[in-house]
Amino acid sequence: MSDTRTTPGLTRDEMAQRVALDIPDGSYVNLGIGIPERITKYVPEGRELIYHTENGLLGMGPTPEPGMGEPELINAGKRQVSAIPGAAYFHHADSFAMIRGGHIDLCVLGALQVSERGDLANWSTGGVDAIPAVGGAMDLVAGVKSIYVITQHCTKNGEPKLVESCSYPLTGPAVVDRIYTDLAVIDITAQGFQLVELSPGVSFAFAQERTGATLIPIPQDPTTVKGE
Amino acid sequence: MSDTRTTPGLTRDEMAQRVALDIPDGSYVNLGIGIPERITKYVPEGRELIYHTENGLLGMGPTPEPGMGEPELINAGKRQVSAIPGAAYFHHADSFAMIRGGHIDLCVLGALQVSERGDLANWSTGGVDAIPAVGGAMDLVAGVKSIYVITQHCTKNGEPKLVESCSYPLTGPAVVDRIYTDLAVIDITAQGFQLVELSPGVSFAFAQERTGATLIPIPQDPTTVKGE
Amino acid sequence: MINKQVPGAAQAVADVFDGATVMVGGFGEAGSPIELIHALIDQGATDLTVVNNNTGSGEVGLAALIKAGRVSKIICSYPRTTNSTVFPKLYRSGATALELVPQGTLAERIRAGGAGIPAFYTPTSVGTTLEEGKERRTFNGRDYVLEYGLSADFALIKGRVADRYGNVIYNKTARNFSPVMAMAAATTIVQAESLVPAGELDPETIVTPGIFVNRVVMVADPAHESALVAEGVSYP
Amino acid sequence: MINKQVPGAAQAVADVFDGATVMVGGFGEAGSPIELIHALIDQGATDLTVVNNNTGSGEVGLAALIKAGRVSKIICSYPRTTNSTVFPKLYRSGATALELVPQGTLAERIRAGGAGIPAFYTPTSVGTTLEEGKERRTFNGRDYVLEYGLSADFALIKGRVADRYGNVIYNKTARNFSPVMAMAAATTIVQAESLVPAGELDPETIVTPGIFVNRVVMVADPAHESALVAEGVSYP
Repeated sequence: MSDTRTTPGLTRDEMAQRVALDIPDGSYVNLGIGIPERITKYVPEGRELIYHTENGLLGMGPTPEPGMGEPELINAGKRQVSAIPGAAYFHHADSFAMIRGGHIDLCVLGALQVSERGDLANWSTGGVDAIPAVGGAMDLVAGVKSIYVITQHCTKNGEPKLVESCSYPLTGPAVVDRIYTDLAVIDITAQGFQLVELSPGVSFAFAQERTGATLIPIPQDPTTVKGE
Repeated sequence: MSDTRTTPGLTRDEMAQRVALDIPDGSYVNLGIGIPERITKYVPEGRELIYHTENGLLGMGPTPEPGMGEPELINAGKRQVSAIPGAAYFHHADSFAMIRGGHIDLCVLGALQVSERGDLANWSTGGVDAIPAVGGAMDLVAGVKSIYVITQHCTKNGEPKLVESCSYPLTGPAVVDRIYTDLAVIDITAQGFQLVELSPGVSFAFAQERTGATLIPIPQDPTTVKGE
Repeated sequence: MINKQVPGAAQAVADVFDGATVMVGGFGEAGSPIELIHALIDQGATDLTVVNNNTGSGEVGLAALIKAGRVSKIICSYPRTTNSTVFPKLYRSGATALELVPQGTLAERIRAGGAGIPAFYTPTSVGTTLEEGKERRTFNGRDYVLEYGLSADFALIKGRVADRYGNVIYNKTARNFSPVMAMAAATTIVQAESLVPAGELDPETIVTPGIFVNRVVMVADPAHESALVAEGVSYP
Repeated sequence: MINKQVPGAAQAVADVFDGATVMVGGFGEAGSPIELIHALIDQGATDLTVVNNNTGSGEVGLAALIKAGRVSKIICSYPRTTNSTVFPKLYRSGATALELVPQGTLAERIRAGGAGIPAFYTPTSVGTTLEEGKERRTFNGRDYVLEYGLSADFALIKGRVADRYGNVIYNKTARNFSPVMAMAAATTIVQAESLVPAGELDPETIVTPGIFVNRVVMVADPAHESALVAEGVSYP
């Protein structure tokens, strides 16, 4: 992906930083490939998160210096990583027992589309000639306690990714809890897309225009805002 | 149990020794509590058997010298044991994956009754006031490749334990492959109790009299005898 | 910083509530978290459903919890053991209910509970009285019964070494049910003989990763049930 | 005496037959038993059903086996990887069939196959196109689908250290699917970087107990897929 962004709004790194603010100390976190991986750089001082990678490591550490990595110490994206002191290795069935069994607190994933009821589409564009490839995405959304999506508000062509109903094949129905985009932070509620926060310089109208379903404005009384 | 035995016939140790002759080199074996445990003493020279105990040890070794045991190294009968070089410890779900998954070659168990179709009753006399206790017996008979029973041919009161149909609650239906008693070795076949061998000094009539179902005589042509 | 260590067994079990389901590690005395169980007796929670392979022995540990009248139901495979005298009386009087589960089914149900598997099929118990009330289904010509995952509010576990993240290794056959129970409980409490700095346990050899553990308490020299029984100890 | 060591990779895979189902350990290149796969290419067995998380990369290892036309079906979660160029062509031509299984369901199906569990329920894939053709059932108000255990005729596994009993330990995230595949195959073949005398591996730390392993072959300095791909190697 190029670093094109909808102006105004957050950069990808700012989006990752915004998500990092909301993750409580001590959380067990699984980060999807791409923008979610940037979150590790922005965890606030004093918080310790434990990163799970579904290929069998709890306590994933930073990317090693060039040339210092090992081909048998990789993450789910098949990139070389490291392990922190206190890490543990385990096999795939145990790893997905952690996921399916509800032991991971939070998973942050990218998205093709999110519907106002929290349906997520992020594994396939449904193209006839495409090679279908699902990986662990369906397991993660079915098993992890909270699912956050981090995504550009619109596609490169300006199409909304937040929609009434997903046109792409679902990864899971009604699984997303919260969406972080370049333009806003949005909760999935029984009423639909509940706006929690607008990025600096973004107006409600601007965000609504770029959303494929109704955005519910931030309530006037700030104490009723659902958030961390 | 006292060491009363039906005369003529094998002693308990001779029965265990007879079973030991039939266990191929390299077998993974689970031995029930009681007489089956004596089998380890009689494994012929040059054969190596690996003993599994369902509480999480493969490569169980001999009973330690008095005072040398450890309270946290025990077998399924909760007696202190040892571990051979090359042993492995694992948890209960993995241990019963070995059993249920058909990875154990042979289990030798005691019996209250065995029916001519191979039903085994060895966990409960069905008494109204008895505390029911099944342990791993039902898992073993359902999962292990071959089930051998080692038992006195009759109860202390002279009642046959090999019967047309078990009156006690079953451990499993049609699970027994072979029975070793003080009087005989008997295979379970589609036709019923197929006599394989009579103990020294035991006549067919003597064994049949003490069996609660038809004993099929040893075929005249020894090449048709099913056995190891 | 993550630090799951709590100062003592009393604090570790302080929030066990009346009516809770409590998994207790151990097979016979091996792996029995006696000090945590005694702390639970002191704490007073009652009407507990206990999951353990057995029912304890003598009048210490699990048997003492049962004797104290705190256990309304026990889920186990083998409630009859040498020196197991407490449970039979309460069972016959109807004070303690029993759900008898074959040992391998018990282990697998607990693993399923921890792994997000609501139900599975197993051949164990088909054609026996323990099949009663269960659904039977045929796969590839063989019969199986449907069994359900088993979860708990708390698990009390005995480990050998732990660290602040809750990583645990065990001692020999004291491992038994503990790793799957740690997975299946909402709150898993571990007593360990020693606590080491994070990173001291080899990540290749950790049996229970810290994600399954909520609290760790050091009990440097845990009692052995058989020794207490031999001494005639009765707790409290 | 039990000794599962065989002298070379060729002998280790000699009896893999046409039409066999072969589980191949590894997640990407980590844990991929390249030398065993190359021996299988040399051996010639064809019409194989392969179970692996991916479809290999470049033209070595699993990708080379696929390219050689030996794989009629692949069961995997993610057939699309950087440098995975062989499979797409064969898939689009219809020469190689694909059964796409979510990764956690794949791991659990393999474990079930090894543990004697014919089927289980999982929430994964409910409400998606991958649910099609599966039974749905509700437990405690939530929907699950029925999935079946997966077994194989052979498993090809890469370990770090093994002994004559077939006990195996692994290297970091190269462990991945291998321990459950070792359980699920009728014949499990392990290549290990070193073979040690029985008893040298700590019994507390063995990941795959020998009961799950049939043959062990030493491959002291195994190739790394990414290095071969970078060098442009094409096997054979």
